[in-house]
Amino acid sequence: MSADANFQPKIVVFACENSGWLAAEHAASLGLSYPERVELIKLPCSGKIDVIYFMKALEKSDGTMIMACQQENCKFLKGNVRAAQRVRQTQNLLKEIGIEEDRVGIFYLAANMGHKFVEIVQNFYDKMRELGPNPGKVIK
Amino acid sequence: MKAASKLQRMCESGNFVVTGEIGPPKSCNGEIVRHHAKMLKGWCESFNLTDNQTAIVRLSSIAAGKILLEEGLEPNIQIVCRDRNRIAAQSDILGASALGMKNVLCLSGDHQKFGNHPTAKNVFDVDSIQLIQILDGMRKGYFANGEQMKDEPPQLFIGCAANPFADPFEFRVTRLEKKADAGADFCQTQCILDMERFERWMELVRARGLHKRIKILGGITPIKSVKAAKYMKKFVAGMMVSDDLIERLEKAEDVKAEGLQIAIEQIERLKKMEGIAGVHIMAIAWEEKVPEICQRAGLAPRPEV
Amino acid sequence: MIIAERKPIDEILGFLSKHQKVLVLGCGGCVTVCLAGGEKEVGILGSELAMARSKEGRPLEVVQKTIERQCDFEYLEGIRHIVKDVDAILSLACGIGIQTCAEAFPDKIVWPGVNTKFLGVNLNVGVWAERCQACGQCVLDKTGGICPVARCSKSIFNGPCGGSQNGKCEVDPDTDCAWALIHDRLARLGEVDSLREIMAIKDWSFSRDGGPRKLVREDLELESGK
Amino acid sequence: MQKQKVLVLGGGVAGMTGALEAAAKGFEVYLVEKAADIGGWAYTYCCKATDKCAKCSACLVPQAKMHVEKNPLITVFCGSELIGVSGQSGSYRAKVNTNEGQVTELEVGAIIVATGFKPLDAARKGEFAYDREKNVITGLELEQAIREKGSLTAAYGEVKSIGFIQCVGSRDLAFGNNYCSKVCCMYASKLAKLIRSELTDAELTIFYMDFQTFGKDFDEFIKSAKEDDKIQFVRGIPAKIFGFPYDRLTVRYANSLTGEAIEDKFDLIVLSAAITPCEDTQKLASMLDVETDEHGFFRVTSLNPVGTKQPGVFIAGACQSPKDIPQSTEQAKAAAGAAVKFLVV
Amino acid sequence: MENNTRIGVFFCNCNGKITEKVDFEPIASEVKKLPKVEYVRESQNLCAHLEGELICKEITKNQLNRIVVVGCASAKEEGFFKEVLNKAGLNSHLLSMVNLREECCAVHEKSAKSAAKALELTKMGIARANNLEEVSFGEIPVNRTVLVIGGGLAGLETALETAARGFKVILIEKEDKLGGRLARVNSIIGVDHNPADLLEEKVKAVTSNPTIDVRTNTKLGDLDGNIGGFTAWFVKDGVETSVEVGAIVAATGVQTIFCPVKYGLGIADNVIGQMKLERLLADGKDFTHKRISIVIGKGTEAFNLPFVIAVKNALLLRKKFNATVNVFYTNIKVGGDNWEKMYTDARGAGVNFFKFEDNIEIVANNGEIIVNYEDPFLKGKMPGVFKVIADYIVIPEELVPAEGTDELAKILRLELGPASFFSVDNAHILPEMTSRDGIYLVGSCQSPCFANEVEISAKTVAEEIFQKLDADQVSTELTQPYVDATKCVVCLTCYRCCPHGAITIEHGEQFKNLYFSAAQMNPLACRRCGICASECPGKAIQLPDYTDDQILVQLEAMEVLP
Repeated sequence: MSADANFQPKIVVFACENSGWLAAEHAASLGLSYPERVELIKLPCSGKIDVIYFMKALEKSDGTMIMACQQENCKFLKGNVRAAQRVRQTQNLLKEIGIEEDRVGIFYLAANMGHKFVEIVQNFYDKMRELGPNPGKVIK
Repeated sequence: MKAASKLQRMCESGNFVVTGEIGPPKSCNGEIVRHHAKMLKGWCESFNLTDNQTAIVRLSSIAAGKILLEEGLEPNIQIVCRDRNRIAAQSDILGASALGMKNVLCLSGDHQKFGNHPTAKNVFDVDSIQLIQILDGMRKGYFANGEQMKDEPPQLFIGCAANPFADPFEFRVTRLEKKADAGADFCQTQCILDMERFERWMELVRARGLHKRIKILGGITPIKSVKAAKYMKKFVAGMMVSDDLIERLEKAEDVKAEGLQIAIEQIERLKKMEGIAGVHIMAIAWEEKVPEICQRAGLAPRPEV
Repeated sequence: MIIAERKPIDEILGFLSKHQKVLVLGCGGCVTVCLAGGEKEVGILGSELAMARSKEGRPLEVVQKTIERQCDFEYLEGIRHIVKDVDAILSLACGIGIQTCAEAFPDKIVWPGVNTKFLGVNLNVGVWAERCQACGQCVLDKTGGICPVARCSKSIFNGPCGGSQNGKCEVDPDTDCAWALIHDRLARLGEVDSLREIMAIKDWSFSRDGGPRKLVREDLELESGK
Repeated sequence: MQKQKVLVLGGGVAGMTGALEAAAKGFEVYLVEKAADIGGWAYTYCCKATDKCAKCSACLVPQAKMHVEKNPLITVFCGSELIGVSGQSGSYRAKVNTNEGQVTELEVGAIIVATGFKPLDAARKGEFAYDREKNVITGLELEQAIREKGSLTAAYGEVKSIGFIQCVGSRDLAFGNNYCSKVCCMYASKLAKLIRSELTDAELTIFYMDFQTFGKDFDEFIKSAKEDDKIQFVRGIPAKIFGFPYDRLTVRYANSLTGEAIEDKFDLIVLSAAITPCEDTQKLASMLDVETDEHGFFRVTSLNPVGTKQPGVFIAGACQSPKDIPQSTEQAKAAAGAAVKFLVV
Repeated sequence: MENNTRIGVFFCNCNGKITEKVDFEPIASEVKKLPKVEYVRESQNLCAHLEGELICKEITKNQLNRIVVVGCASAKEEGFFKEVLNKAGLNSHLLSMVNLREECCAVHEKSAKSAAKALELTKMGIARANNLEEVSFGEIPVNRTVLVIGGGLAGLETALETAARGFKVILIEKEDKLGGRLARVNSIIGVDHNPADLLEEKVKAVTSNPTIDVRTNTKLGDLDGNIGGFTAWFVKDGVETSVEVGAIVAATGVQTIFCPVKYGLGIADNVIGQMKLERLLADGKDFTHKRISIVIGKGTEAFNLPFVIAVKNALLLRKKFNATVNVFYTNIKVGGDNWEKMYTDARGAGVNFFKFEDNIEIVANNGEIIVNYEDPFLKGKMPGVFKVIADYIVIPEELVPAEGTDELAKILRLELGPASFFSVDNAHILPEMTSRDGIYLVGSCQSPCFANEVEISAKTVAEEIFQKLDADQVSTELTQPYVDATKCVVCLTCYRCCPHGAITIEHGEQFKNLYFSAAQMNPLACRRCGICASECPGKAIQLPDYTDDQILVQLEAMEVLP
């Protein structure tokens, strides 16, 4: 799909420190690897994700996601539910302005799922490659 | 004081009253009204002319009433609060009266959402009970603002609707009472497709002695198909269709014949019910069956009063 | 409280098409509470507009600001220096705030960023419902504290109409029938008999129908008699 | 006055929780673990969430481990063993053989025993061919494989048909195990559900005696396992497993409804091996002078479910009876509380 | 201090693990160019003790007030560096960790790309450091009274356990006397004591304890506040009184619903439930040589309690009265403790167990009970309906939460979970915890449980409360979200969103806004998830260590490539 075969998307991963963050560490300890242009920002709970974080991330990158604890396993009960809500909200915003809504997503995993972490990141990366560069990036 | 319409005379005579209904067309073709008038002449005392029913634009009820008068039938003009404020309503009453129309039925009116102009602004300046009050005042010689008329007041026989099938159930009787208090002379009910509930309602009506203050005409609608019955049960607000009735239609070999038969049986039952002054037959898009129903229910010929 | 909702983005982008630098102006009053035009929404909309215009290849500079209330001239006065540098203002306040803003800055284009919907209540996070139509003459004394003007689809005073079933309105099955609510509440309070009286025809002249309204209380005016 | 110290034996879920609780109350804790690292069995379990969390609690164990390691009040002795105790409740001298081969003497006021369990050696059930067939594994092995390799396929290759056999040594008088291991029905069905989410077409069968699932929504879970995930539940434990045909397994079992003998082919058989007491339970019990029950688990007093006949020795976790992670955690909290209370009062 | 930010960047090559993939020099030289970066240093193994002392020295020498550690970010190391900062007299929250090891070195090969990433991660960490804020400790005065709701075994145990830890206890019971279901049973599973004796002993212990205030005929009417400072309103005979408590334990238990109609039976003396059987046994009713059929399962499957009780009573009836006992079951759920043994004992003693799936029919016939059922095991060989005649039938009772549980849940602001029992906070962490700190559950009100489980629960909860409220003043780090009152419009969004009920709206002159009010997060009840901060429409709420600035500057530090 992408015009440029060398295109390397940049991805901002917001990660709950109880799942995504620990899973990234687990992946590292298992010796797995994933693309370089994927960067993590730690949050105390996926419920801390804000639409504005996603939007600001997309001003800079090609795709962004929140990694949350498994459904019904949020340490704070409702964090991942609120996060899913905000992902939907962001997707609506993107749709409104004609940017692929798939550029933002929520993924659920547990602290001991290093493999899953890599799988999620790699799949998302591949998808962003297919979509090509984010047309909405704001270059100042 | 009250108008001497045929309908009024029949109501006061103690005879079992029959009224019918004609829906004006969605065009200016008066011949359609005339055609129905010819077909139904003599079978009922008076015929309701609906006022932009279900909020769909139609030939005006007063104009259709004029055609009926020309054909020798007595119109019963429906007037809804949705499209007129108190000024237009009074003006229309004066006009209808000038043309010789005496029966008026006051309704709130279906919400425009259900019609073909859902984005229209509605009026609802007054509600149906308040409109009855206004009309009652007019026939006494006063406008709604209290100003006395300089001339002869209009002669009006005022009707209203009652829906025993809407909620809250007990309050439905109170509402009829309010309408009687406001000055309504007669009332036509929503079509009865759940006789059991209707009877319970009538019990409450009788308990309050309302049947002595207002003439109650039970609404009769012959059902053409099972689908129609189910649709009404499910989708029409304020409508109840008993499961027995649906079952009976489902079992019937000839559904249409069964529908007519049910309507006839209902009329027979209403005839015997205390407090029922007559029936109002609403054969929606099935007007040609009204003579047969009247014939078979023993309502013909109509007595002269 | 006034309930508002952000306008569709296409409409807003249309307004702003000829501008290079706009001020997205939030309001700390009702629209913050109803999550339509507070600081957070200003941020989100600002970002969305910037992205949309980047995508079109015509970058837009967005200045963001939220003030206490846009329906007070004094608060607007405080941002005059910001306003002077922008092409236009996109106001996320209710219709009142937008107009006040336009009045305060006669030389600046002011665009509406929200649709002002109604006066209502917050039933739950993300759910609002209409409660008052500002008809100017309250009848809640007679209707058990439930307004037939704002909450009945037909605004009738002697309801419920024939479309009321199971406590729901015929117009929308998700809407409570206001008259069923009135009836039930008065029944609960043992006051249902009061509904047997016919409610009088309403004087709509206190409502919008009497022309734009204005309230003057001479006892409060700073320079009364002027 | 200097506070007494607490000795925790065992670094699994119960031991870690007990240590953390005591430390949270400001007590210095010695945690003695036989293995090379703390974490216990539960640390090796995989997450069983599919689209939703399966509430297996495995993810909590790394978190607990992290907190133990971070806690300055807890001193961990890995690869170490208690070899003797002297003194009495309130002032014990515990001899610990540490991993460097040294013997250290620790002075402690209270002891929390949380030595956990040992899975039954499945080879003892000869008919299941555990020691002969590589595709006959235990539930614990399956957990570890999924956790480390990421998926069933990654661990065992293409698998079309999997059988779970419950009650391997549990409720089995032949082994003297007149008790139910309590957790197997749940973990087996959770694992089956997890595998279903990976392999949509595989045949999954669970052979069971009685379904021991407890809790407010576990029945719903089983129902959905049966209906949504098409997991077959066969009542009756197979009689024999053969390594036949090549690379596959033949399982012979009786249809409990008709009584007729059936033989089915499987690629992988997972045995729910019984939870049994650790070998050294008896030795430890006599060292501490506490009682064990007829199955060899530590016995607690009738009205004090963490107490023993020694006022300073407390019991927590699966060394007392089979338990899942939350139950072990809960009992460990209570045990730590009782120990602290004992030391303070 | 804002104008005087001095950042120190410490690189750790993690004994070469990091530098084998990423070179520090180019990063260091880039970093040095950044404003406010005053000090850059690389070392072999930063988390060694000696290094800690060195960092301390460098902090003082260079007057550093923000520290960036570039290395790994495992929890252990973070704790270590926080201590180092403390020792150097810096607030431990002025630390920014860059996780180069796990995020870059361990997962990427050495390349220009990974070098670029390492630089960017470092820049992000430095940007965050620029925005770090101090967090202080607070002393929160707390009330050390525990309110226990319910006077059954769970309530009594909890009262005793908490009182033993030095708490004042108020025990309220809606009935006129203590005991709950304990007063109505014949024997307790897993407990040797006679229930009546046990109850007497416990009630005596509770009533004679001067720190336990027992109030019968009393209900909780309303509740305000949070852990350490609840105000509870009691209703007794229509009169309301209020008390201050620090923690609340719900021990309201279950009730059983006996519904013979469900089995096609009417009310009769020989149609009984397990509770009634317990009563009859306790009253000394003679069942000698009677024929008794017991049905278990069917609607009670979710819990093992009814199964174990049924097995217990079956064994007792068989042994004590030599009765003919037939048990009809769908599944035997006897997992745990020694119940399996009880089950095999029952079989051994001659109790008959019959399995059924769905087909069971019970008929009352002239004082006799006939059970017709189909045996699924025999279906193949001996198809047909079997008939068992009995003098008594014991049918399953449904276990539901005690009456008023839903009302209490509303007052406590807790959600009810499956089957309308109290929902526990993330069930698999600790069954006693609720979504609100300071409110706990003991006993069957969260799920029907056994006496020994109640004991553990009571102890665990007492321990939990003791941990939280161990003194009249609780010292805690004030990492809960703070509110910028000038931005707070008191819209209640946060109040409604908080899953832990930790937010209150406070009023006072100190809140400099139009309303003289603002939302405030209780530092003891708040669990620092930050949901409120991200919901706030006025952006008035910030979560320490994760403020919007701290997160957004990280994004700003990233480079945008087209």
